[in-house]
Amino acid sequence: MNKKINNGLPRRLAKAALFGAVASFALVAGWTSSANAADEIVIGASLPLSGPLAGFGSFQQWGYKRAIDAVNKAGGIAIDGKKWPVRLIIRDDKTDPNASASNIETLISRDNVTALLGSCTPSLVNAGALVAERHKKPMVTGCDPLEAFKSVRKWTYVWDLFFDEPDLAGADFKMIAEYGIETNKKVAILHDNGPDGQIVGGQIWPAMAKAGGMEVVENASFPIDNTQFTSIIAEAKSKNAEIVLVDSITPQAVSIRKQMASAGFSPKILVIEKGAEPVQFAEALGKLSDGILVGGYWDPSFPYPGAAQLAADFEKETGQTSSQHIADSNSAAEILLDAIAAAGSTDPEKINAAIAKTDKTYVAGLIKFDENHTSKLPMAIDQWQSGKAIVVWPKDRATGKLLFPMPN
Amino acid sequence: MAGASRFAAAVAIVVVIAGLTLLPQFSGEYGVQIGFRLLIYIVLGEAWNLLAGYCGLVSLGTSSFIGIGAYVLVGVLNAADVPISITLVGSGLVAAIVAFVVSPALFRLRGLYFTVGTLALGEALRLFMINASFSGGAGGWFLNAPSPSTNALFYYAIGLLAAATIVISACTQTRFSILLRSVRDDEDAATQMGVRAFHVKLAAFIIASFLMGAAGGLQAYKLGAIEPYGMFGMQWTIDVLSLVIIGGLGLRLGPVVGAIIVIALGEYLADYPELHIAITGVILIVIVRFAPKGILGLGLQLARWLTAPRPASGALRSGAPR
Amino acid sequence: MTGLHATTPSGPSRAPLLRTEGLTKRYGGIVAADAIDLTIGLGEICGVIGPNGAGKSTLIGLLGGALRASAGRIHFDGQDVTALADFERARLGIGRTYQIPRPFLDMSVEENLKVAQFSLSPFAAHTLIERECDEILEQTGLADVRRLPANALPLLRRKRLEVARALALKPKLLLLDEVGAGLIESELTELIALIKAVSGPNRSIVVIEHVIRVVKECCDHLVVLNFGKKFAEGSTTSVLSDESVAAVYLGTAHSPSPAAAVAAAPQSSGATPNPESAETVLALSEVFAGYGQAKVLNGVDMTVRKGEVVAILGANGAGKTTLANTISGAIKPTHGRISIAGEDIAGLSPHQIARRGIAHCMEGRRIFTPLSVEENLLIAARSVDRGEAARRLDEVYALFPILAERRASPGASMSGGQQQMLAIGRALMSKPMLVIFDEISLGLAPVMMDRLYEALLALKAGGLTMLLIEQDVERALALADRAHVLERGKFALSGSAGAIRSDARLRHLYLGEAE
Amino acid sequence: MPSLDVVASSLASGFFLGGIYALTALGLSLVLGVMRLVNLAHGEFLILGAYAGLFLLKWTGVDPLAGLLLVGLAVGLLAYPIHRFLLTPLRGKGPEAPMMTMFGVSIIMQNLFILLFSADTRSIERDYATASLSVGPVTIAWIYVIGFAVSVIAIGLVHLLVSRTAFGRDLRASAVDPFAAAIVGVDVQRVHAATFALGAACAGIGGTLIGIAFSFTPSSGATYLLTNFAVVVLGGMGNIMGTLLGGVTLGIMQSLGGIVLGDGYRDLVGMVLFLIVLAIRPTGLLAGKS
Repeated sequence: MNKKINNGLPRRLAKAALFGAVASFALVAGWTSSANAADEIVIGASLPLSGPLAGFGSFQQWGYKRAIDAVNKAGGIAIDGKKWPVRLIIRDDKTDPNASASNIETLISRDNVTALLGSCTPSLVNAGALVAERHKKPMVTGCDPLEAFKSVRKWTYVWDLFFDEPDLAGADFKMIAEYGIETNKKVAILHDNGPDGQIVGGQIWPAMAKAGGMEVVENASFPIDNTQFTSIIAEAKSKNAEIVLVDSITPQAVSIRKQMASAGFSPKILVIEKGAEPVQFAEALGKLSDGILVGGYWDPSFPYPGAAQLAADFEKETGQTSSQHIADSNSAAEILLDAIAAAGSTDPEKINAAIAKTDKTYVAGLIKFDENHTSKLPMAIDQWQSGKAIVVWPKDRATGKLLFPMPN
Repeated sequence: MAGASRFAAAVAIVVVIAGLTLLPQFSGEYGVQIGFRLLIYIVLGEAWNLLAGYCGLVSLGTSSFIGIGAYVLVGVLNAADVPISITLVGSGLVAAIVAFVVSPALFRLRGLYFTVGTLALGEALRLFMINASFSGGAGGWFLNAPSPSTNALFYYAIGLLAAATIVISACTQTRFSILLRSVRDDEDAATQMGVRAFHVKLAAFIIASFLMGAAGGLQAYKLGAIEPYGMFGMQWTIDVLSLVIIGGLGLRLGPVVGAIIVIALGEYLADYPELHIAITGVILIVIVRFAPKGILGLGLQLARWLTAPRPASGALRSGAPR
Repeated sequence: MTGLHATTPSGPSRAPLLRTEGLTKRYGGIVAADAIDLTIGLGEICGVIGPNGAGKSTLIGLLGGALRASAGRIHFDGQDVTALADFERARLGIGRTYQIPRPFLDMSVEENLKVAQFSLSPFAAHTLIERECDEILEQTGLADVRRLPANALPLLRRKRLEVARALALKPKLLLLDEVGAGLIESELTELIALIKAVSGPNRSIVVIEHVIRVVKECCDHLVVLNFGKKFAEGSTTSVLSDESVAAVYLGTAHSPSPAAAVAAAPQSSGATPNPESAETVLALSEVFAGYGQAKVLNGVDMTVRKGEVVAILGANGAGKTTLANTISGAIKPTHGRISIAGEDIAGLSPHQIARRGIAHCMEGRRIFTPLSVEENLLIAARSVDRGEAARRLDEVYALFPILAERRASPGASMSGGQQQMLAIGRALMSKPMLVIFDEISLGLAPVMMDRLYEALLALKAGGLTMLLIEQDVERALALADRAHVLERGKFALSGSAGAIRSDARLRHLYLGEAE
Repeated sequence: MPSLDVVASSLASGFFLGGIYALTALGLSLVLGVMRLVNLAHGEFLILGAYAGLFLLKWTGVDPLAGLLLVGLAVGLLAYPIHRFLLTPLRGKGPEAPMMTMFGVSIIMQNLFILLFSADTRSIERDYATASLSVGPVTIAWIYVIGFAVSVIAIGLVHLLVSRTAFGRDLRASAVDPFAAAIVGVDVQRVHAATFALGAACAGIGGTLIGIAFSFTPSSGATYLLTNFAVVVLGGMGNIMGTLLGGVTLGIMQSLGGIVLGDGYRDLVGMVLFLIVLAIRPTGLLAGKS
């Protein structure tokens, strides 16, 4: 019996190898042939629909879909005098940059997408954007802070509309100065070591604090899966910092706020960038969210066309509270669709050239790309008050009064 | 007889690899991309299969070596103008050196403890890379070198697979395989037979780590941007382990079958984000339950059953008890 | 512990191959080997005997390198090997076997040998390797199964494979750890022939053995260990005839007229009143069972009536333990019917069968080492109230007082014989209708066997129904009312104990042609 | 160098938090020790417990601390069929098959969480979760102290259950020799299923405490799984009181790491400690007596 195994094994291996090769060729051929129906514009996106960033992905998915649905309702995009419907293909990247890259590859090579929309956060956006760049497919994205985006390379086919980290970081100090807020000028900075956290917390905040005549008494960084902040909070408390600036993702933001409270530490000003932005932050914290400041680049109250309607539609359709991410994602998709229409072609070069010429106020604000392929969304500062995000700065856009100092 | 079959197998493998090099001519860009992913996964799967299937070292530290390879490649290419093939060897070498350095501690552990130890190693390395400043922390590194074409990547991957096939065949089709399996079956008894178990395990560990490092390097070369969450992520470890288990643990071609299935599944399911990856979970459970030797094992069993000479009129002939 | 017995200086005039000085192994506070001095000459066959827990296997471990000595030195072939690892010693020419064979189960017999060959000389010519392999397989009688996977071999063949594997190292010193345990007379004859065949002027052999016949026929020189110390040493005949050795180790069973056995025989026939009319406890009809492809039981029919003691005899691999495991539900029969007190037990799992009144005192004792003695006992007294459990405990403690003494100690701390008592006690705790005793004397010193059989005799007198699986024909037949002899999964011979004992076919079937 | 009260507060926090770690790790340890199962879905059971606590509060208004037993019961009841239908059929097939199955379960559970509860970050909002306790220079969170007390009680109860009861006897016997246990009448599969459910229940209770003290998302389980592995290895697999000691050791060492190197290095310190202990005492810090 074993004799048979011993001598038959290589032969069977050979057979199996051949079988495997044939099967894989067949599979590849099958996929490759699954081409698109003609007369259709295909737009692809890879989004984090599962994994830690699934929350962002669902907002973006809604924003992208809404723009495409609107165009299709209007009959599609005119190319060579004929209206072409638009099809959006979304793939899940499981919050994994490797998957984000391979999703974009598949969208380009199998689905023959005309153009692409981005994912969320630098690592996911960049991984996909580099593939788009290599294959010369235009991609418009939001959700990637501009400095982190620019630091990757000089882009040719990828365009980013979002806030700029110095703007975000500077807004807090501007507000403090403008409102004449009195503190002991001691600042503690707690930031994660993701790309944007490093830029905002590691570089810009300390520099701006110094420029504003403040003393940075602590600057601590932590990885994004850290759950314990007791040491750094105790440190900030013992240094008597009255201004605490945090840059972290939502789960950590919630933990940090709770741990500050349980350490008996309550600064006068608490800014939590990034993590304090979604409504789930306030829901998770309840009363503890009161008075927390967070930079925002959008609010339904902003004077942009369709802003209020966008948020209202989202809340009606999904039954959830809206997020500013629906604005940049919706705008990114609209910019791309407008550019295709303007180019009157599915040729990537022509579309790319049309994107470059964008100069229009979308629901997220005025979009005009600079030579770095970025378009800055102006910053505002929101404050959580009784579970609602109130715009408290700049003054001309404020929807409520600043609560100061932060309630205990 | 055995020699002839072995020759046939070698010829078949050469033919398959040669055939693969022609793939870009026939399939479109997409085929080449899938091919690249497939090749990377096959190499990783074969390396892990050498460890777990032949040597009994069930490691959950795969991602460590992939990550190391990735960082070495980007670091080297950013620092100097080195040919990519040499850089890939460097990725593998550094991974192998790390394997060598940690082996005295890891090999003190047996069975489950080894598994848990490798898991800790992977996590510790990831946490270190997230915090370390030289490697850009969580932000990682960008590759400055121009990005390669898909076809070029594919050819590098074929080269890597060819190297892996030669090395792994050298381990599994020779006398060394007997030593490997003796350590897998009963390490104590093997040492009492004079087997230098530590060296045997070390050899397998170093070879596997080299291949994982090189594969990680190639993946980084493709991505152009690396950071610790992606390159040192558990996802690699889990993917590689699943593909070997799905394909057939300890079977020479198990990883090949497993990689095809895992890639195919991943591709199809990514199109149906509503189903998410839950289906992957279900499939994994079903395969583990009903195909303990993987899909390949099931296939071989089926083939044996189909080709087995069955007595035409068994009732007349057989007095054998059932 | 009795002072060192008169030790004749070790006989051999040959140059010593192995010499130990003060070899000691401690586990925490326990001294398993206590300053053992041993000298083994080249070409000598040295026997090591002693009660369980005397440190025999520890000695093998220390010599082979699996265990590190706490103190003392080992010189081998003119070299101090104390600090060398096991594989290094193996490469120098120390080959060992395991008491319970540990072949590489998924590898063929041939490959099992090649592990040693390739590890010694990875680049030796193919033809040379094959020739050596052929020789060893021929010598150990494994040539016909060379391509079978080791897991298909029965116990005797596995023991031969252990020896063959060790021989593949071309050892100068061969350490044989209880290779005779569990073998019947005819198999022992083959084994002795094998040991003699592999010995030679350039090879020394250490035989650790309970089976006195092996030691007697093979060894020139004998060492007796007791409590980790060398108790006696000398030529085989002088040591075996020594009275103090008999007292600590040999016991009475091997004296010319085994008192216990003789006394038991007449009682046994009288103790079962009217067996034909007593109710049936266990019935097997046409039972087939096995492991995967390998059919081990080929149609077993048997009944056991209340109060009866039935012995199952047979060579190794005949299916004795498989029969026991099939009855207790660990193996599902592929065909046939098993019923307990009239109820068909098809489809029941082992714990359900246990609850129907079958207790199984397993081969190899299988006590729960981290549980205390009392917990080991109580676990088998299921769904009874405290009072009843305490009553049963008292009964077991009365039978084995040592268990009462050590009731709070973990099972791991008990010696082999004590563990066997515990296993017997555990089987009794469920107040079973029937107890299966599987090889309870295996691997025990003769004195301990006597002790256990006395206990069984007492149980029999108390009316316990027993199925006795035993390789020791004399003891089994002395106790049993009826006996069956298994051969290739079928009963070749059945009848009353007395009739079986005097049946000429028994000698033929069981002892083989050797006698 | 941070001031003395920072150091003292950190160490005290580490100590008490370590107790919570121990409870969350207990299930992993039991299942590993008794069933030789690497339960890769352990983190998800923990998160399931956190959700159970959250919705208990939301829907019924019952304080999760008062409802801990209920949470444990719910998670245990949900875990039981997983063992019965997914793991029981795999017995005797080596350690990889059940490990992979549990990995599949973890993927499915994570996605079910997203489906049912959305990917939002959640936290169980209680006043005592944010109250601080000051003793001299030491300030620690009340919830750590409460969590520690709950954990010690729970671990103590499990210890009594395993060391004193008939079930515990069956459990220990099944752990060393399942075959022999079955032969003496123990229904090993039921013992395993009960152990599995018990482990999940402990994880669920620990998860509720985590949910009160910190925040959680559907994918938070993995982080805790790794911390728990470190605790298990420090304490020895299947060693109940060892788990408590392992948890406290890890908590204190992480705090030390946090103080000396910064909070970013907390988990790294834990992992490195874990590796060192493995390398020195492969069976765990406290094992080796058996």
